Amino acid sequence: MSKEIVYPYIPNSAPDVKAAMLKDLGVSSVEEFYEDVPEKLRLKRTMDLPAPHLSEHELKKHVMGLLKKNSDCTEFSSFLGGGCYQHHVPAICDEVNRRGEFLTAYAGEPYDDHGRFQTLWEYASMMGELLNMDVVNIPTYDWTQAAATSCRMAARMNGRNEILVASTVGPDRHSKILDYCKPELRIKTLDRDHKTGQIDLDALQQAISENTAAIYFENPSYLGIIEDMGQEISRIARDNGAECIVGVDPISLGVLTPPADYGATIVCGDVQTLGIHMQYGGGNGGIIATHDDERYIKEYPSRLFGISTTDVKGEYGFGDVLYDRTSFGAREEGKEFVGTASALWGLTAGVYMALMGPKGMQEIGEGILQRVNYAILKLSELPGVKAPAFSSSHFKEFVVNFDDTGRTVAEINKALREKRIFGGSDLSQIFPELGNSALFCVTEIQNKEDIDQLVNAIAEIVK
Amino acid sequence: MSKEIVYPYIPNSAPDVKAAMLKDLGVSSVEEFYEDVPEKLRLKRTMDLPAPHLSEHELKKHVMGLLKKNSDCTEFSSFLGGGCYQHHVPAICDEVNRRGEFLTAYAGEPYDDHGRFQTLWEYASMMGELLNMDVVNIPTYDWTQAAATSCRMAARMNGRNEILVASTVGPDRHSKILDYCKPELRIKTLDRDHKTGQIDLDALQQAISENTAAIYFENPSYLGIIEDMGQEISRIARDNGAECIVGVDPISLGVLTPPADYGATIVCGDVQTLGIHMQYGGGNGGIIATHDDERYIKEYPSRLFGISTTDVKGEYGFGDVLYDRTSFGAREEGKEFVGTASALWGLTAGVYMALMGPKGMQEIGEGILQRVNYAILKLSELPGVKAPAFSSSHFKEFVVNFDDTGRTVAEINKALREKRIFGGSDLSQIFPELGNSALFCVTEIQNKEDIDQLVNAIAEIVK
Amino acid sequence: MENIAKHRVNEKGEPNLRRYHQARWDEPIIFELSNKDERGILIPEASQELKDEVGDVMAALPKSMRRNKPPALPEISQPQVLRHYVRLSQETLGADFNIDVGQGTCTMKYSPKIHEDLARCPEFAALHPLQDESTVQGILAIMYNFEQILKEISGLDRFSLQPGAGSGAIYGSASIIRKYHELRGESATRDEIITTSYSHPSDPACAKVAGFKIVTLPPDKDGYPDFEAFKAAVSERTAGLHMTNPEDTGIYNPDISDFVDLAHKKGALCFYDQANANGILGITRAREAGFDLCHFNLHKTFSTPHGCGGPAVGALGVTKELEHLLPVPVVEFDGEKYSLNWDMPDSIGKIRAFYGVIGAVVKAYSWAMSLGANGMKTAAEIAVLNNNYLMKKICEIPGATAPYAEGKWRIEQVRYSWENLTKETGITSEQIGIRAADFGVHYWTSHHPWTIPEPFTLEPTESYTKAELDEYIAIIRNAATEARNDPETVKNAPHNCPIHHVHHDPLDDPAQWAITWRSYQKKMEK
Amino acid sequence: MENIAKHRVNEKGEPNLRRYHQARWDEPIIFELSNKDERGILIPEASQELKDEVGDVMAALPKSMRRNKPPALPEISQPQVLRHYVRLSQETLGADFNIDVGQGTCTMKYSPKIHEDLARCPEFAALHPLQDESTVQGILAIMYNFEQILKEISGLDRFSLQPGAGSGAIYGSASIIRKYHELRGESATRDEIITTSYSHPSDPACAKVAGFKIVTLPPDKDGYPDFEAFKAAVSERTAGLHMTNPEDTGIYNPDISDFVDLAHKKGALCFYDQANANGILGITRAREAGFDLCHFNLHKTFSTPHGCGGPAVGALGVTKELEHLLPVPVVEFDGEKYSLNWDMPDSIGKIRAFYGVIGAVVKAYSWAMSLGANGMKTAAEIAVLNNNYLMKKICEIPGATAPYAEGKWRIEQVRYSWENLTKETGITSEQIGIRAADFGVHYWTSHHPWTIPEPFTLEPTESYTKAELDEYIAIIRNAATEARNDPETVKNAPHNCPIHHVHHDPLDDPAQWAITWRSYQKKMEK
Ligand SMILES: Cc1ncc(COP(=O)(O)O)c(C=O)c1O
Ligand SMILES: Cc1ncc(COP(=O)(O)O)c(C=O)c1O
Repeated sequence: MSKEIVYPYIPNSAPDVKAAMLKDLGVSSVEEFYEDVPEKLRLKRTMDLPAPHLSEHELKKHVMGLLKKNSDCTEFSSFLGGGCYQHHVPAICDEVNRRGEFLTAYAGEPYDDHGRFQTLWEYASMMGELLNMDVVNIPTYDWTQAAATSCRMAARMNGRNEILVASTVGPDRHSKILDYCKPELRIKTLDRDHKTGQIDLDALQQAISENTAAIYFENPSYLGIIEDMGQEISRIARDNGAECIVGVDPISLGVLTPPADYGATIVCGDVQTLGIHMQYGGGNGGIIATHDDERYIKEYPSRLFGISTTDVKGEYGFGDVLYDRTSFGAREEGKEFVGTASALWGLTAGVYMALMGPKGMQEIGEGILQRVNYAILKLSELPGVKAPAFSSSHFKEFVVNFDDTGRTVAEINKALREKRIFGGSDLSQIFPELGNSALFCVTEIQNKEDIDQLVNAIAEIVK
Repeated sequence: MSKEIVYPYIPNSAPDVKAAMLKDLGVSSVEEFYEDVPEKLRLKRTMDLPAPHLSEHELKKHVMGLLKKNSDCTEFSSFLGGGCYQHHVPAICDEVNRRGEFLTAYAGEPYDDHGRFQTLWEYASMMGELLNMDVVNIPTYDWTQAAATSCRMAARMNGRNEILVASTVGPDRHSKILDYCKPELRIKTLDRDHKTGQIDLDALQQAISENTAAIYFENPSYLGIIEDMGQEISRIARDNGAECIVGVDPISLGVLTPPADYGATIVCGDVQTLGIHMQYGGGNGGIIATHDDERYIKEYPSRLFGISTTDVKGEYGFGDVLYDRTSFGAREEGKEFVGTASALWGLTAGVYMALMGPKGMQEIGEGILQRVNYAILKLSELPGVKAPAFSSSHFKEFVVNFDDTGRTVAEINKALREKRIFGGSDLSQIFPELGNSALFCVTEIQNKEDIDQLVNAIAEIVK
Repeated sequence: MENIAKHRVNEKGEPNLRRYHQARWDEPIIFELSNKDERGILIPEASQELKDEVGDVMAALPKSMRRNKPPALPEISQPQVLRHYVRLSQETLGADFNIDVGQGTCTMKYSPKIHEDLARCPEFAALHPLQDESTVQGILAIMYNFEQILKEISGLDRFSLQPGAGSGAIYGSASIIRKYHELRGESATRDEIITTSYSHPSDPACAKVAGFKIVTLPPDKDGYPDFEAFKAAVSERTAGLHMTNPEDTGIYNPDISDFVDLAHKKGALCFYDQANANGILGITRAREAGFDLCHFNLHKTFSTPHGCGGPAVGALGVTKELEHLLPVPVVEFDGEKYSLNWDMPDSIGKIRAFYGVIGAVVKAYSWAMSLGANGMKTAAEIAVLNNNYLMKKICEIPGATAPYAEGKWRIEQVRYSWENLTKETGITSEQIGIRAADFGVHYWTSHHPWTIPEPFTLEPTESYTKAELDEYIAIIRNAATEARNDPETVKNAPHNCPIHHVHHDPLDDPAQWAITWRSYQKKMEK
Repeated sequence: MENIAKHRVNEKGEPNLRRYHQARWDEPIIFELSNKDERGILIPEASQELKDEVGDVMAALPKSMRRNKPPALPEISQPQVLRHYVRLSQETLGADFNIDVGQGTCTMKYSPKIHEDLARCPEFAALHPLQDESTVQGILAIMYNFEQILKEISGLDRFSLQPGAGSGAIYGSASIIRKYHELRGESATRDEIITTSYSHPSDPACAKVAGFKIVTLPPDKDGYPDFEAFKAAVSERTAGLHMTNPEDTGIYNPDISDFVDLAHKKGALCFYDQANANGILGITRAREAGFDLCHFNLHKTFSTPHGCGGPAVGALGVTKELEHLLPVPVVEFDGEKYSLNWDMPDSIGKIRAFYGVIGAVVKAYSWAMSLGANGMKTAAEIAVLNNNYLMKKICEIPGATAPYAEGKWRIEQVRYSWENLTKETGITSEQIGIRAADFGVHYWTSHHPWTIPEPFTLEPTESYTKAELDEYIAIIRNAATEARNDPETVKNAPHNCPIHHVHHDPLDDPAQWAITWRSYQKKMEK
């Protein structure tokens, strides 16, 4: 590699043009441009980095070689959920989100990036239909961010300093809320009913006070439980002047009541289930939604796009609503902060919703309910296996307790892996009170054979 | 499936719109549109076809399930060539050829499809540089078609009726030429020199006559041999009033002399090596090239695009050159026939050549020569293995004879497969005179380790 | 704020035309982007050790074969190569983008993206055709299964997927017909193939290449191939009959089997050009009409994308009697293993390299498997519904007609005529078409020669909504209206395309034509 | 035929402007495409047997939780969904398409397509984050290896790849700073973070979210953060210093380590916002300047595409001293196996779900591995060369200046000013930018507040050719010339974009704003 390399991604590393440009600037070497960097701050050696794979072929071989060391969920039959879900991703979702126009756009104007504005506005519009709410943000990072921001939005609105959080909130969300709300808000965990796994309404009544900025719960919860007392919970919140924040998996909303209908005032959630690959947990985008009420809208940190007219009759234009409320507009005087977020996944979720339509959403919801009920039914027939651990209705996920099998979840999952199955995720660390339990997830991509295979494999392992 | 299905690809299968359209036409059922189809010609039952996989997920599962039964050349180390080659395909080649604009365009006008005309014209232009020729067609199906058409072009030009074909021409090409030229031309095979594998010039001198429309040979030949007497061969052809047709693998032309430079008057070949995946042999596109001489140009059956001006100064426009010579223009009075061909692969080869540039083509050629020589060297050290079987220089491919190992190629290849290697293709059926031989192929994607692994594996097998 | 949507339709409830402009990038020729020493991609170098072992391989080449001047390809960095091509892509109007009903006979239906994913995965794309059969059981299964589907759709007995497109299949049929008669010792006397004036140009052209004389039947007054003319033409010299039904007019010929029967009586074989079978899937088949051979374009009826003009497959089917003549190899299944059968001594040989464009087979198979028998029939029926809807509306435009067979329904396409409009305004069909491009759609006239004056050919397929058909109609109606009220706008079209009116003279003038950049440079120097 | 290429440049040898028009599709809102009962995709049905076993699951749902009205999503067939989105894509100006030097501070460099292929293969895309570590050794290795690369580039000791973008990392740094002081019992007294007026808005904003008071240093007369002001501001109340270097002006602050040293002296931690480190790779590092924390935006320096605004990664690095505070989990390697370490009791907890946007890590790792140490340094150097070339040429345009530090070279970007042009012509920077869009490029002014009057910010990166830079300059020069000679053309821009001047009032008016279609429908009804 002694000969000078002209890098394919660096056109002006070609010697002649580089020399010509230097000459044009009256400079003898690029070194001169760095004259302001003091000697003591210089790195006086070549960075100590692995030798590069200069050719595309070798690079691909190297990276694919590493990736092939993974076993993925197309090779294994997976029952993992817990905040990241394997649903079918329609080919068109990928077709659209890999188009260079979208993939490599960023922060253009409503003119040159009209398509970006329209697709993201349409995303928000379709999400609004799923949620039955009029205002939806351009997605923030993920549900953890959306939940934490929802709490702070509530507190900003009512000036209170306490959030009541259901005990069945996802652990990542819980952790994020704790950190993110810390300077201003106390987080209290609400007890749950031991049998149903749902929020204990008495405990809620006792915990709520005039300090309560908001109640936050998820429906279906992290444990797959459908909370059916939403109406009551939101009434209690309302009666006490608190906001009712509900986190939701939008793929459930073809069959489940949207939180707004049972009184949620702020809704958060994640778009990953809507046409986005799991990507080792990198496919998230955080939904925040409210009604069209200025008090709420003013508190969003995210960008909100609005529709408008143009100088030409019949032409749609778009732009930012209340841009000045953002940190882009007002630095630290803005609401929290905004920056690069998860636009591409929002756009993709839009494509997904447009493909699915009302019927698709209903059918996928119903199909998941059927499969989950079937999985529960079959697992519950196994000796020593308690499925589900809670008596409520479930959507997509459910807890299975293995206490009476004499096997730990870790052991069972290891044995399942030998059969090319990823069993449910181990809850024993994050919900120790559930004992030796695992969270199983079933989606529309599992058919009867897949579930039977799981059940038979577990039967064999625990027998 | 008793409920009526609305197919995602068939919008007007939605019942209301279908009914409205039927009503608009005053028709009660689609059946009526078929009133001209006589009863006796009707299929009076439902077609007996497999139950469909209506959902995209199930379809994907079904087809991927079948495809996963294959073992492909990313899993196995492959030394197969013989007309289809595993080269590195730059990511951009796929990026461009899967863009919906190109992928789903067809036969638009030079206005709405300006980009298609320009890219294909640019393809021809770059191929012209590789070949050192001024006229290149919009690719026909593949090299077999290009070779057969080249023969008929020659015969139309000089009105003669015999083609002399080298004995080392690819078997598919040979078969195609036989069938395609049959009504008008006799095909005679030229002897080769037993030691070098190259055309025997004496035999050629003897075979050629005033009936000879053309000589056709390939360089490098199907057996990887570099014919180095091109100048003499073309002189003999010229002296006898015959055309000199040479088939060429364009990826060799960074280092090898283009046929035009040693007197070829018609050049044919295949674009597959230039950025197109193997696809089980489906990635071909047939090159035909000549000098800018009206006598030749009039004989092309393919479309030829030309550059032109437009009503706006400085604007490039494109269109068909001598359209009326084609069957589109003149039915059976046109030259052979034209239709859907291999445009997408031509376009892709254009992207490839643009990426490679002169240096890329030189380096890939040199790198292949190095690897081939190395593979020959190492294999030749194995007892009983004769590599190469011919004494000429080789590009990318070479014949290995295993007569003295006591093993058949089939046996050796079977043993190699167990080590996840695809050995050279068995020549014993198509070139029985070569005995128990195989055609090995080495490209830029093999490194020393891959070749060593092959050599060691064979060493073990034949020992 | 005003309601924007209310501007979508005019007072008559017709859609307002789109304010369309195609991307215009005014992109240079790729050679103009070249800068010395730039690289688009780097090549994997052989290791030093390997290089040391082999020495100077360039010097070792025979001198005559050492290229002495590097090819004058452009030198361009990767981002710029990409940018050039993606810009040019936006200047190309793929079917994904437009209401592509204007390329009649081409069956521009939707090509599902999932199929593209399937055909591009390494499990297929990285297969070498000479791999041992044991390692390609999956792809052989797909080829075999798809053949079974085509057999049921056509009623014929065996298919080759090898031909590289419809024309390749037509050529193959002619070659099989030739071989058939040859094996019967009749090749010397049977040297004619009869076809019709509305058949695709490849029907006569390919038959001619195979060595046959061509007899072309004119249309009768209703647009059908003239049966009387056929009776007069058919004889012991007739080797084959190449017919399409419906032809480009979209009119179904109810007497098709009479042609076939008579041809058979004279000892000829009958080939059914079913390049486009989109209107009759599950309705009527080659078998019932008595044909000996037929072909399907997978890039039409079976939805594989057209790729700017290929790659493609013309699947060629034959009856049992002709099976032994098909190109080699064919796929066999013994109930356990799939294999390639090369042992066919009577075969015409190869039509194309290896086994054909199998990527298109993967897509076509996926299409068939996503619809099944009912879905395919629905596709046909809706294609026909759409076509008749379009015909009604187009014929309501003053100046447009659908010649022949008045009052009859058409199958999947119609060849229309602007004869009246041209007489009235002087505006031609081609001009109307170029004006249509200003609104983002394609438009095709007809192959040559034009039997119908000022023709245009529309084929809506099943893939478009009623609203899209209405929009297309509005575009055509607008152009016809302009032909009367504002002919200059039509004559000076296109206005909203990447480029303007192209000068045609340089393309047919040997002194000016330039088929490559190098040629252009030379001619500009002069 | 005339030589077409000769029209490429004008008499002065400057490139003629492109005859550009962006695709304009005038596309309806997706709800307008809805037709009753159309389907975009079908859902895999559970088998009958399964359904029979479970019965009516809908009826079994708690009544309150059974959705009683289906969501009013549009009903659209698949080809139409695709067509809508691909059309809208053409109305979006991605970096693949344009000379994207006008989005200064965003580092719009080339995102190699090979990386996209790698991150989209199932071997990565189909990984679930809760898979057992033994089944994800490959991706953990990439995360670990990439962390090692970042450590060497920055000189810091440990990185988290979890933050969802630069702002997430800045927030994370503030949270770590908070926790650091908390563990030392100083959280009550250390409640200020100092930053500079040219830092990114997220620097103060995120620190504020973490509970800090913000102190913003003004620029001194040369545009550097004012060291005297810093001396006055820094105290025992100072928890942290958030600085960028170079700031958006592109001027390298040679006294950076003086700021750091003084902050350290007062017990504060120093965070280096290296969102964009593109000009200094291999030249100077956070370590040598003494920083305790820093972050890199993988969607800038490391080439991962911007995706219309994410997903992204802000890789957050710290010194050994702060390692224990990083978000959980971090990746460990014991020489044999890679694992996730959750056992970090002092951790600030989660910043984002799971481990971050690992797809971006795959791409960034690939970028680093395709260049190596020399290549990355070359990228930096050429980015800086391009920037200074651009600066020279832009400053030659009458009316344009590069305020501050005259005569000094800049690093990777420059904030320019049209103050003079605006005074002379009344045309503003924003108007110039919209006019630039008429030639197919982006243009960005600055974050708010505008410290430099009528600002614009250009950052050419290493990805563009000299010819492209010249074209961009010509576009800007043209707009400035028009501002003088033909101001109406500038004021009425855009002319060649998908839409025309957008009315801004409805966007800030509660009675009119409509953030969703349903809201718009309701407001239109009124
Ligand atoms: C009826 C008919 N036959 C044959 C063909 C030729 O098919 P291809 O273009 O695939 O060669 C076509 C295609 O236009 C056609 O419509
Ligand atoms: C210096 C600097 N810091 C922080 C950020 C914020 O990064 P992000 O948009 O990824 O949140 C940016 C991005 O514009 C930046 O340029």
